[in-house]
Amino acid sequence: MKLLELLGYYNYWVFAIALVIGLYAVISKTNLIKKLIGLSIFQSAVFLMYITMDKVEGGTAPIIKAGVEDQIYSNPLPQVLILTAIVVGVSTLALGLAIVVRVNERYGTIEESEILESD
Amino acid sequence: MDLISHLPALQVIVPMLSAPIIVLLHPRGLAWAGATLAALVSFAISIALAVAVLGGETQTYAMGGWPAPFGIALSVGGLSALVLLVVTGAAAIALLAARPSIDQQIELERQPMFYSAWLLGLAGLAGIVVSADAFNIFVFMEISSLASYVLIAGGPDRRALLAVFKYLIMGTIGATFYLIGVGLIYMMTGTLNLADMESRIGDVAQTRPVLVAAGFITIGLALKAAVFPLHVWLPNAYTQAPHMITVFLAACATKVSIYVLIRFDYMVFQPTMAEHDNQFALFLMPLALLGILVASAVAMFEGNIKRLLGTSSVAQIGYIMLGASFISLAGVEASVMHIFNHALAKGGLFLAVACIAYRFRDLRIQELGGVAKTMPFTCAALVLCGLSLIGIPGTAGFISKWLLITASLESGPFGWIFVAVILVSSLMAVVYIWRIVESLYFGGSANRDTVIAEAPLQLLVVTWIAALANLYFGFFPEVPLALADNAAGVLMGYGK
Amino acid sequence: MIDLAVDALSWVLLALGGICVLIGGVGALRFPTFYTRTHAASLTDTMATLLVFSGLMLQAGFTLATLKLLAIMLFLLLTGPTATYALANAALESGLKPEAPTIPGRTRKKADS
Amino acid sequence: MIFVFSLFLLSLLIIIAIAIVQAKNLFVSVMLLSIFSLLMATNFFILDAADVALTEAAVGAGITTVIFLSALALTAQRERKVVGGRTIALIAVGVLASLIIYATFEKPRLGDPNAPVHQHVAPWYLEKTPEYIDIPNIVTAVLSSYRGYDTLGEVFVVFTACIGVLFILGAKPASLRGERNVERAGLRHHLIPQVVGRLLVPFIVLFGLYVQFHGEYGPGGGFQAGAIIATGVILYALLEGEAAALRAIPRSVLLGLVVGGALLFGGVGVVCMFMGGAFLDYSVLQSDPVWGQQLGIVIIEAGVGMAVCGALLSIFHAFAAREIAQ
Repeated sequence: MKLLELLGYYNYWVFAIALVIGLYAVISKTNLIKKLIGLSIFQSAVFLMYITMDKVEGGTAPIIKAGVEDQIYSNPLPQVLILTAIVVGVSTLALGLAIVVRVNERYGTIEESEILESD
Repeated sequence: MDLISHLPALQVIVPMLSAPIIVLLHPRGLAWAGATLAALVSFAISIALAVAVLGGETQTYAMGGWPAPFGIALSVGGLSALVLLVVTGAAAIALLAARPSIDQQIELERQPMFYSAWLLGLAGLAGIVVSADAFNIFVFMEISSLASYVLIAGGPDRRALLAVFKYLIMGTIGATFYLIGVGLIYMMTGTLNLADMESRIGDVAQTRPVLVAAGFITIGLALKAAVFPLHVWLPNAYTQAPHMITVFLAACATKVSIYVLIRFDYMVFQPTMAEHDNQFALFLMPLALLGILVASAVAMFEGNIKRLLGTSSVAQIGYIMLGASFISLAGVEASVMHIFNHALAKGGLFLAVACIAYRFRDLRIQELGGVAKTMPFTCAALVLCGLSLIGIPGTAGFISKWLLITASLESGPFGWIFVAVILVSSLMAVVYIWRIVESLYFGGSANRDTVIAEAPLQLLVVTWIAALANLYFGFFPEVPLALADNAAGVLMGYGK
Repeated sequence: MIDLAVDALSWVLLALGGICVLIGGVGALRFPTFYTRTHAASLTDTMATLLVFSGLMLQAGFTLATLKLLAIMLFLLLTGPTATYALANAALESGLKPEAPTIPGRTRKKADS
Repeated sequence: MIFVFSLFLLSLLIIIAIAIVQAKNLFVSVMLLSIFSLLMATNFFILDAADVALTEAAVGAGITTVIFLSALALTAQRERKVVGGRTIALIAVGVLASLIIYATFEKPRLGDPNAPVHQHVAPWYLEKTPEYIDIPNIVTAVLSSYRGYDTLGEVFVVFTACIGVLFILGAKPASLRGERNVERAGLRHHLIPQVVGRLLVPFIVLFGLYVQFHGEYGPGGGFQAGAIIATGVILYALLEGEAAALRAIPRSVLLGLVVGGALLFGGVGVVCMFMGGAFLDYSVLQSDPVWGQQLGIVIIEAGVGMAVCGALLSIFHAFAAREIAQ
C-alpha cells in the first residue's frame, strides 16, 4: 500500500524529469532548432502536470451519459486549460521556427556559436 | 447593462477585434489610420475607467455572465487603471507618431500585418491588466508576447532576428514557469480566480507546493519583467526593434509583468505566507539594488544610444522593485508612481531617438556629433525627457524619486543605504544622459553629404507632447498620485 | 454457450495478434538489413491489426463501437502498408540496394538466382 | 492493470525525451518528438482526458511535426558538436528537478477524490451544466461558455502566430514560382501513396467535420477539427504538390478563414453585448437561455475551427513557399 501511494506521485516525477530534460536542451544546446525541440518537451511536461490533476479514482471522461446516475467524472477544468495551452505551444513554436528560417537565410547557419562569431 | 459597466471588457476587445480587420486594410496608410483609431479609442476607454475608479471603488465584470470563481472575472482598480493608462497611452502616442518611421523601416505590403500585431500586443497587455483570473493572465501574456516577437522581428538589421529568438526562448520559459506556478496553486486551492485564490490559500499557505509555486511565479514573471539578473534579453531586443516599437515596448511591456508580480505577491501570497517579508527582503531587494547599480554603471559605457537607454530601463525596473520590496504604503506608492513616470520619461526619450534615427541611420553616440544644430527641437525634447529620467525637480521623474527616497528613510535604520544607492545611480544617470547631450550639442559634426533637416512634423509634435507631459505631471501629479495612493491602499490593505 | 464461444474466439484472436506484434518487434530488432527489418515490422501493420481488431470487435458485439473499430481497422490497413511501401521506396531511391547479406558461418546456395 | 500500463508509458516518455536531446540528427529528433507527443496523448487518454488526448495527437504529433519538418527542409539537418557549458546547465536543471520533486510529497496523490481540485469549482461545472447549457460534454461547455473568454484569447494567439509567420516569412509568394520542375511537385511519381492518399483525404476532412459538429456530445470541438482538416489539406499538398493545394484553397481564402473565424467568435460576443448581456453571454441570443447557450457554442466552435484550420494552413504554406523559392 505504501508503495502504491508512492507510485501515485510517479506522474509528478515524470513531469519534473521531462521538464528539466527539455530545459537542459534549451540551455545547453547551441543549435536553434534543437533549442525549440527542447522548448517543446518543456511545455509538454507542464501539460502532463495539469492533466494528472484531473484524474479521479473510478472516474471517466467528463462527458455526461444520459440515464447513468452516480457516475464519477474527472475534472474538466484542467483539460480546458491544457487545450488552450497546447494551441499556445504550437503557435509559439511556429513563430520560433519562422524566425530560425530567417536566421538561416541571413546568417547561413543555425548554430548560435557561429552566428555570434559572424557578427 | 450600460456602456460604463462594459468598459473593462471593451478595453480589451476594441483593440483585439480591430486587429483582424486591420490585416485586410491594404491601401496605403489605411492600416495605420485604423490601428491609430483603435488605439485612441482604447486610450479614451482607459481614461474613462480611470475617472470611474478615481474615488477608490473597483469595477468588476463577469465575462459571459458567469459568477466569479466559475467564469472569468475582470476587475479594474486604482492600480490597474494607472497601468492601463500607461499601456494604452504608450500605444496611442507611439502609433500617432509611427507612420513616417515605420514607412521607412517596414515594406508597404507587410505593414497591415505589422499594425495588426501591434494592436494585438496592445490587446494582450490590456487583457493582462484587467484580468482577475490567473490562467486568463497567461493566455493574454502569450498574445502580447507573440505580438511583441513579431514586432521586434520587424527590425531591419539581421541581429534583430537573433535578439528576438533569444527573447522568444526567455519569454516562453518565463510564461511556462508562471503556468507551472498557477498549476501548483490550483492544485492546492482548486480555483483560478485571484480573489478566490487569496481567500482559500490561507489553509494551505505553508505547504510545499504553494511555496514552490511562489518561487516559480516570481521567477517566471521576473524573467518577463527583465528584473536583474534575468534581463539579458532586454537591451538587445530594444536595440534591434523598429524605433517606434521600442517606444511602445519600453514604455509598457515590462511594467505589465511587474504589475502581475506585484499583484500576486501582494494579493495572493501576502496575507497568508509568514515568509513573505523574507522573500522580499532576502531575494528581491538585493536584486533590485544590484540591478540599479550594475545596470546604471553598464549604461554609462554603452556606445549605442538605444542600447544605453534599454540598459537604463533595467535600472529603472530595479527602482520599481525596490519600492515594492519595502512592503510599506509609501514604498508601494512610490513603486506604482515610478511605473507611470518612467513610462513618460523613457517613452519620450525613445520618441526623440526615433526622430534622430529618421535622419541618421548610425545610432552610435560618437557618430551623432552636432545633431542639435540641425535638429534643435528634437534634441531639446530629448534633454527634457532626460532630465525627467534623472529626476530633476519640476519633472515627473522627480516625483517618484522623491517618494522613493521618503519611503527608504521610513523603511528602518538601514534606510540611508537605499537613499545612497538611489543618489549614486541618479548621478550615474546624469553621466549617461550627459554623454548623449554632450555629443548632440558639442560633438564635432562629421562630414555629412545628405540633406539633414528636422524630423517630420508628425513625429516631432508627438515627441513634444510626450516631453511636455513630463513637465505637466511634474507640476500637477495629482491624478496619478491619487490612483497610486488608492492602489497602494488596496494592496497593503490586504496584508494588514 | 454462444457467448462463451465468441469470448474464447476473441481472446484467441487477441492473443494471436499480440504474438504477431511481438514477432514483428523482434524481427525489427534482430534482422540484419533495412529491408528485412521493414519486412518484419510490416507484420504489425497488417496481420496484427487484423487480428487484434477482429478480437476487439467480437468483444464489443453489435454496437456503435464495432463500427468505429471497423473504420479504424480499415484506416490502419490502408495507411500502414502504404507507409511501409513509401519507406522502402524512399530507401531504394536514395540508393540503398536490397541485397541479401552474407551471414557468417553459412553458405548461400543459390546466390545468383 | 491500466496502472502498470501507465507506469510503462510514463517511463517510455522519459527515455524518449532523453533520446530526443541526445540525437545529433535533427530529423531523428523531430520524429522522436512526434512519438513523444503520441505517447503523451496516450497518457492523457489514460488519465481520462479524451479531448486533450485528441488535441495533442492532432496538434502535437501531427501539425507540430509538419512545421518542424518544413523548417528543417529550409535549414540544416545535423547539429554540430557542443563544447562546454554543460555542467552549469546540468546543475541548474538538477536543482530545479529536486525542487519540484521536493514539492510533490505534499501534493494530493494521483486520483485522490478529496483533492482540492475536485472539491471546489469543478463539481459546480459537473452539477450545473445540464441545467444551464445542457450538453453532454462538460469540457466543451467549460471551454466555450464558462471560460469562453480564454478560448477567444486562444484563437487570437493562433491568429497572432499566423500573421506573425506571414509577416516574418513574407506574405508574397516567392518570385520563382511557376517555373519549378514537375519532379518536385508532390509525390506525383509515387503511385501507391498517391492513390491511397487521394482515397483518404476526403475521409480525413469528413472526420474533421464530424469532430467539429459532434464536439458537444463527444470528445472534439473546433481546435481538434481545425487541426484535423488542416492535416487533410496538408496531405493533399504533399501528394499533389503545394501549388495544387493552393489552387484548391488559395491564400486569400485561408486568410479569410482566419480573419473570419476570429471575427465570428468576437462578433458573437459583441452581439451578446448589444442584446443586453455581458460579453460572450450567449443566454441572451434566444428567448430560452439554454437554447441561446447551445446556439452560441455551435457558432463560436465554428469560428474556432475556421480560424485554427486557416491559420495552420497559412503557416504551412508560408514555410512551403520558402522551400520552393530557395
